[in-house]
Formats: sequence, C-alpha cells, structure tokens
Amino acid sequence: MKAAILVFPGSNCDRDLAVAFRGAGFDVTMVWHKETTLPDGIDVVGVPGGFSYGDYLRCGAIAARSPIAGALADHAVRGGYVFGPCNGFQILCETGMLPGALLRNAGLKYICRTVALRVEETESAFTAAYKQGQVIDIPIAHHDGNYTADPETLRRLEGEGRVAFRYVVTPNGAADGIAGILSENRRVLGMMPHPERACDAMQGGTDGAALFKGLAQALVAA
Amino acid sequence: MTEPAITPDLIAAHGLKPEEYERILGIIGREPSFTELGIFSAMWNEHCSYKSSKKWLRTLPTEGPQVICGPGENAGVVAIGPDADGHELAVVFKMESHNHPSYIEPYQGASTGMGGILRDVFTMGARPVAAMNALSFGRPDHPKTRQLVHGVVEGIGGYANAFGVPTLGGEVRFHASYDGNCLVNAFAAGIARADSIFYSAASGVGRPVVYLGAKTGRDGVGGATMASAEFDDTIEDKRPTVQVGDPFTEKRLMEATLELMATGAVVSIQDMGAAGLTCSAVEMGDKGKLGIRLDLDAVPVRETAMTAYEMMLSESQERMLMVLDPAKEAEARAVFEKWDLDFAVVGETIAEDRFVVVHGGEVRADLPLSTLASSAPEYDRPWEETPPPAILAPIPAADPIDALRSLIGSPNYCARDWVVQQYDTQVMGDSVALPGLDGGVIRIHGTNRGLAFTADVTPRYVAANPVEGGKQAVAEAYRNLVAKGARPLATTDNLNFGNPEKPAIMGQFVGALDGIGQACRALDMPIVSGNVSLYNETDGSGIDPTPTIGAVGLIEDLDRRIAWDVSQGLIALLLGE
Amino acid sequence: MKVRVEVMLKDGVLDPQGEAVRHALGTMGFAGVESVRQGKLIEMDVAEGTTDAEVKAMCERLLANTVIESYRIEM
Amino acid sequence: MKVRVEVMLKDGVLDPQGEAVRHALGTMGFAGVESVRQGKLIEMDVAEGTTDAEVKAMCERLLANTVIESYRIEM
Ligand SMILES: Nc1ncnc2c1ncn2[C@@H]1O[C@H](COP(=O)(O)OP(=O)(O)O)[C@@H](O)[C@H]1O
Repeated sequence: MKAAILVFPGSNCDRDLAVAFRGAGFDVTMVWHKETTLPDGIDVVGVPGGFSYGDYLRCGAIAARSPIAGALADHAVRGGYVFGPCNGFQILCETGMLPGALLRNAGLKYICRTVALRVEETESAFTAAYKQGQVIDIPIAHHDGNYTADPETLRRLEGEGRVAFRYVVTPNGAADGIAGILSENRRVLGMMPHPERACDAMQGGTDGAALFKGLAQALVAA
Repeated sequence: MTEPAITPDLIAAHGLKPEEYERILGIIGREPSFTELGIFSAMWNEHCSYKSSKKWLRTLPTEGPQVICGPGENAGVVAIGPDADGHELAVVFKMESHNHPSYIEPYQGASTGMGGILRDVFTMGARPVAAMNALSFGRPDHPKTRQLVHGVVEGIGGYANAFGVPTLGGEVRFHASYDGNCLVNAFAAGIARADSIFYSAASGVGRPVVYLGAKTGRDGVGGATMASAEFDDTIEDKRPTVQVGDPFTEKRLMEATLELMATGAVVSIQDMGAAGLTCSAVEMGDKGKLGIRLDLDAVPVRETAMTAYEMMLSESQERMLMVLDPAKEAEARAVFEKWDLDFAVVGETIAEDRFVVVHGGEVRADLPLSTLASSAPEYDRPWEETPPPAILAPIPAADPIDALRSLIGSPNYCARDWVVQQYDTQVMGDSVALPGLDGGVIRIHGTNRGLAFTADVTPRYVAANPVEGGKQAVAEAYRNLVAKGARPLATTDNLNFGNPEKPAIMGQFVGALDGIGQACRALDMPIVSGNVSLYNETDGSGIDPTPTIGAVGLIEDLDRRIAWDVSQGLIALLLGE
Repeated sequence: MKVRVEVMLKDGVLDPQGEAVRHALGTMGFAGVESVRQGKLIEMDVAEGTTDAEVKAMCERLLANTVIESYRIEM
Repeated sequence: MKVRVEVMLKDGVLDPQGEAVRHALGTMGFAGVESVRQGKLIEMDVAEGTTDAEVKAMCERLLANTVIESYRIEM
C-alpha cells in the first residue's frame, strides 16, 4: 500500500499526515509541489493540512494551481484515492475536485479545539471502519472552515450520501454543519477536522485512526 | 548620493548621548559618516548592547552539566538525551520581547515578535517544536486595551499557526501599569542533534558572506533606536515604517536553512534581528576574530533608491546572514532556489579587523570591527533598594463561594480558552498536554520522552519586593514543570522594566536579578538565554517590573507523566508549607 | 502597465467578514449602515501589451474563485 | 446610498500576499507580471445623508489600519 503526500512550500501538517498513514501500514513518499508526476503505484494521495501558500489570496488557491495539481487530478480521474484534511480540503475545493468553497469562519477567529463529529456515511473506504451515526472526537484548527455551496449542490451532496462527517455543534458557520464531503465516486474525501491528530492515545484521542485503517482495509481487500 | 552632515540634533536623534558621541570620536579618530553614525547607534542602543543591564546579567547562573551553550548565542542549548536512533539531542530555546512594536501596530508587532524568536531557534540548527507567549495588557476597560488584545493574540496566532509550531503555554494579564505599554514576550523552543548546533562565529578568511531569505525594504529603519526611548506624545512621529510579518517566507526559510545545514555548507550563521545587517555581520566577525567586507549593491532589495544607511539599519524580517564554505556555494544556492528564496553573496570575511561597507562604489563605512562590537558603553547605573511595601489593609471578610466567584470571573483569573483556542496547539502531532493547566508538554518525536514548558511571573510580587518576587517567579515555573512530572532543566528570562536611568527602577532590576539568580542556583535551573526590555514607560510612568521566566523540563517516561485525569473518588492532597 | 482587478463575493454568498464589519460599525455608534460586503482589490503592474484576454485568464484561473466570487477588470 | 472604500497597504510596506500572487502567476506561465499589491474593497450601503466625514471616521477607526494602510472613499 502506497501513499504519496504532497508537500507545498508552506505545508505544515505533511509530516503529521505521513505518521498517520505509516501507522496504518502505508509506505509513504513525500512529493514536492514542483513535480509534475506522482511516483508509480500510488494508491492514495494525501493533500496535507497547513498553510500551503501562507493562506495568501485564498486558502488553497495557489496550491491548486501548482505543477503537481495536474497529476493529482489525473490520479483522481483514474479512480485513485485522495484524502485532504483542513488545507487539503480547501485545496481540493479550489481544484474543483470537490464542490463548494470554504469561507472565513463565521466568528472570524481561528479555532483550535477538539470537536464532536457525526459519521454520516459509512459507504466509503475512508469511513467504512466507523459505525453509521457514530460520534467521534477530532481536533479542528482552522481560520477558514465555513463550508459553502449553492443550494443545488448541497441538495445533491445530501441526496447522494456524500456528506461524510457533520459537526454535532457547528463551530464555524459551515452550511448544514458539513465537516467533510466525498466526491461522486466516493474516493476523494475532504474534511476540515484533522483525524491525523487523533491517532494515538498520547495525542489525547484515537478516533481518527479508523479512517486510515478503513482505507488500508479497502486497499487490501481490493 | 550625499549623506547628511553630522549635527548635535542628528546625534541626539540616534539616541546617542553627547558623551557617547565623544567616545565614537575617540574610537575612530575622525567624524563618522552618516552610515557609520547609524551603525554605532544600532550597536550601542540598549536593545543590542545591553549597556544598562550587562553588569547584572553577569551575576546569573548560566552553567550546569546539562548546558551545551549558555547566553551569548541566538538561543540557549541544553542536552535532553538520545533520540530513537541513539543520537544525543538538545533543546534550543529563548524568549524575547516585542513590546514597543506591538503597542504601535499590535498584529504586526506581535507577529514579527513571534517570527524573530522562531528564527533565533532555527538559526542554531533546531526545528522549532513549541512556542509560548506571555502578554501583559492595561486595564480591560482602558480605551486601547481591546484593540491591543485582539491584534496581539491574532498576530501571535497568525504567525505561529502558519509557520506550524504548536503554542503550548503562556500568560495573559491585565493591570493599569500596562495601559500605555503592553508587553509581548514570545518564547520558542526547538530540537536539534547535539552534535550539529550552529553558531555565529565566522571562521576562515576570504569566505563568502551570504544573504538569505526575504528582500530588504525600509522596514523599521530607526526601530532599534526606538526600543531605547520612552514613549510620549510624539510617538506618532517616531513611528518607523512598520515591519510586516511573513510566516510563509519564514517557514520556507526554516526548511531551506535546515536543509542547507545538513549539506555541511554552513560555516556560521546569524539571523538578522534588530538592525539586521549591521548587528549580524559585526557579531559573526567579532566572534570569529575576523573582519567583514559587505558590498551592498548585491543585497536583494524590494524598494528603489535605498541608501547604505537604510540597508544597514533595515529591520526587514525573515532574513539571515551566513558564512559559507566556498566549495559548496552551488549546492547551497540550489537549496534556496528550490524554496524560491533569495540567496546572494554580499561580502566576504577578511583578515584585517575592519568592518567595511561599500555601496555604489563608495566606502560608506570603515570601522574597527572588534572595537565596534565590544566598545559599547557599559553603565553601572545608580540604583536604590525598593522600600518595603505598605502594609495592606485587612481583607474584608467575604463568603468563600462569592470570593471564588469573583476570582474566577475576574479578567486575570478567568479561563484562557478564548486566547488559547486561537492558537494551533497540536500541529506537529506530538502535543501531549495542551495549555490549560500549568505548562504544556510535547513528546520528543519518535521517543517516549517529553518536554514540558511554562512561562511565569507575578509582577505585583516583584513590585512589592523585587528579590522575593524574582525568586517566586522562578519557583512558580519550577512547580509548574514538576506538576507535569518533568525534571526542570533550564530557564530563559525576559526582563521587562521601566526606565533604567531612574534609580528606583534600576533598583527593581537589580533586586529581581538577585532573586532570580538565587532561585535558579538553588533549584539548579541555569539561565541559558534571555532578553532585556527597558524603557517600558509612557509619560514617565513605568510598568510593574515583569521579569518573565520561561522554563523547560524533561519527562523521562511519558507514561508516567502527570496527566490530570481527575475522576471521582480520588484523594486530594495539599503539599508544601 | 497598471491593471486593477476587483474581486467580490457573488450575491447570495454569505460574507462573514462584511457582516462582522457591519456589526462592528454599529457597535461603534455609526448608525444606518445597512450592509457591508468585503472584497479584494488587486493592483498589478503587467507588461505593456498584456491583453484583456490574458488578464481575464489570470482572474479565471487564479485571482477569483468563480464558484463564489465575481470579478471586474479595469485596465 | 452606496459607498465604496478601497484600502491598500502604504507604499514601502511589505505585501507578502501580493508577492505570493505575483510568483504564482509567473509559475502558471503568465509572463511579465512585475508587481502585485493586494488590498481590500469594502462596499457599504449606508443611510441617505451619511456625510463624507462620517465615512472618513469609519475608515480611520475601523476599516483601515492607518499605521500601514491608506484608504480612498468613493461616494
Ligand atoms: N497567551 C497564552 N498563550 C498560550 N497559553 C496561555 C496563554 N495564557 C495562558 N495560557 C495557558 O493557560 C493556562 C492557564 O494560565 P495561567 O492561569 O496563567 O496558568 P498557571 O496554570 O500557570 O497558573 C496555562 O496552561 C497557560 O499556559
């Protein structure tokens, strides 16, 4: 099982994400944003959290136009898995691989704390190891996590069961409390919370580990 | 370009006293050029020269078997045992103030303060792993407080969060003595291999002096001088061009610097802080007993028509100066180009003991380097012992529950979540204890050992009795570490006081240092780095003496840390006298 | 050659920053501020002869997120 | 009544965002973009009869940080 993690010049959760992937049994390769191809045989691409380009202009905007973005899109088109927490989610929206956009938090402040999420959808490799409706504790740390999309898109996301996680209490103004969404083929997941920060007991919780394990199990089974 | 003539007014505007100017004339034997005057003023101001405090700082304990490098470099270095592969590691840490800039522009002032302290840590070869910030504001209902609190907290978070270092502790206090002078003290700690710490002493003649990082603008020209002056009504006029923090560039500068260090190309390195190019070049030369020649035409600039004076005094952020192994220049350049940062050879080390600055084909400064570095005046300022505090009026009887309510509802004792939640406390994935109780704890990556951090001082104790207040600050820091299950290792201090030219203020300083020194000796917590911020006064009224103590402890086995998993049925014990 | 690009959130997209500014102005005692929208103003110095179409491409591909934002070019 | 306020960083003040945008445009293949400055555009709907002086006060007190930013009002 092979994971590639994209590294943008300002990424700062790239190593954390690598640790989480390795913990679930993945071989991890870090891929520099100036590359135009991914290494062979990659099963999943991690688009890490952090401040890929300092959050300048719009969060994720510049990363979404970086040289590696084309290879990322191709990987998704081929049916590869992509996982983007936090800034990764913002980047995936900016590339158009996921619908909608992330605006400044409703309270305008950066928020870092652990929040309760409800697992809304277990029909995806990322969420298969959770129980439908399970409530999990996962840290958030963002300034722009206020998910927005036009009403039609929101209806589709709900109707197609693509809202993967929802906040139990919405901290940032996100539409319908949406914390994470899946692509149409359910192989691309973007979410504002950081499951990679909840993978070992020393971090204060392990509710995030099942996401990486679920993905690993899906790959083994395939 | 012709430089202005040297007049008494110009000398005074540089914060130099007439007798200090006489001293300059004695050293160089002629009238200085405008650029040279700027260089002297930068080197001799309180901020760079510690001219009022040096005598007393020397009395602090700075040694111990755990200390790898004490004060004098960008940050202190302390041994913390091996990593998972058996390499000995060190923690590199320091605390520094950015009080005056934060009062003028809270967001950018706090942000660049955070940036500066992070740079101090990675300049030594350590990857920053933890940050703290100790903040003192005026009364909550003072008209300026609200804006300062918002700006400062957002500025600290804006920088530390984007850079990617977890904020693990700090302090927030409100008191009338800070109405006109808020305090912003930023702490950072990093981890490095003990055998690859980088220092500032240059070595080898004819080696390239390399400029790294962001371009130079007119930011803060005059800023270092300002840190030595009291505020008054003319503050608007003294305002230098404000420095703007760029955490995105700093993050790249850190990655590039660490990558470069791993190639073996770096002979010595120094970050450009206050009076950037001047202080960093002089320090590298002086420590290595070499001269330096700078060619300012090669300095990357972002504004047109910058003069030598402006370049030498610019405080533009996110820059470093380095002496390079000439054989590795191409390799070094490639690393910086990878990270899209400026890399320019701007000079060389020379055998003669001179600091030569050339711009546009003209020599703008030619000064004796070691004398310039060591000649800063040192003052034994008069001081008087702080009189014993007035006896407090008896405390009126109060219902204990009411008293508790008003305590926890008061600005100084209420929960700090509203601040802490604006900081990323978990980035890097190794945060074990978040701010909330005592200090924060991180895991030393890949091991089961941890580092605990705390920042403490109680200014009213120091005001009442500087010696005892100084001791108390150290003791509180010690207790906070122990309460996490950590063995206290070492200390950094950030000494914030009023105008040292007043004997009463100087007395507070002398007393507090005495107390801090005694306590650090008794508790075996040597001081390995620190920073002094004087002249925290507005219209003649100074702050309460605020010597912030930052301390670091080691937890040998994280499974045995004290974790505060309080549950019903446990027994509460009160320890101590 | 100077180019100015104005980027605003589209109508109907909630603007948390504008809303906060409106609220703050009210708190500060400025009456009658009914709505505030906050956008970006980007001033560029581009090569002589840069075409309208090129600037438009910059907007579409980077400067604006056309899912939520509209833009206006002044050359 | 519509009011527009443009807020830009003063000359000489570092604009990290503008610089990042300039660099990104170059990487994306847009040649000749020499400088980019990013500011704010604030569109307000204020009560009929709001004076110039009032809007100026809003700018000084909230909309612009006059330490580092300058502003321009269009009413
Ligand atoms: N500015 C700040 N930044 C980060 N953490 C802070 C800040 N101010 C206070 N804290 C944290 O909040 C908690 C409570 O603060 P305080 O009451 O000063 O601490 P203590 O437990 O040391 O008495 C501590 O964990 C402290 O580190």
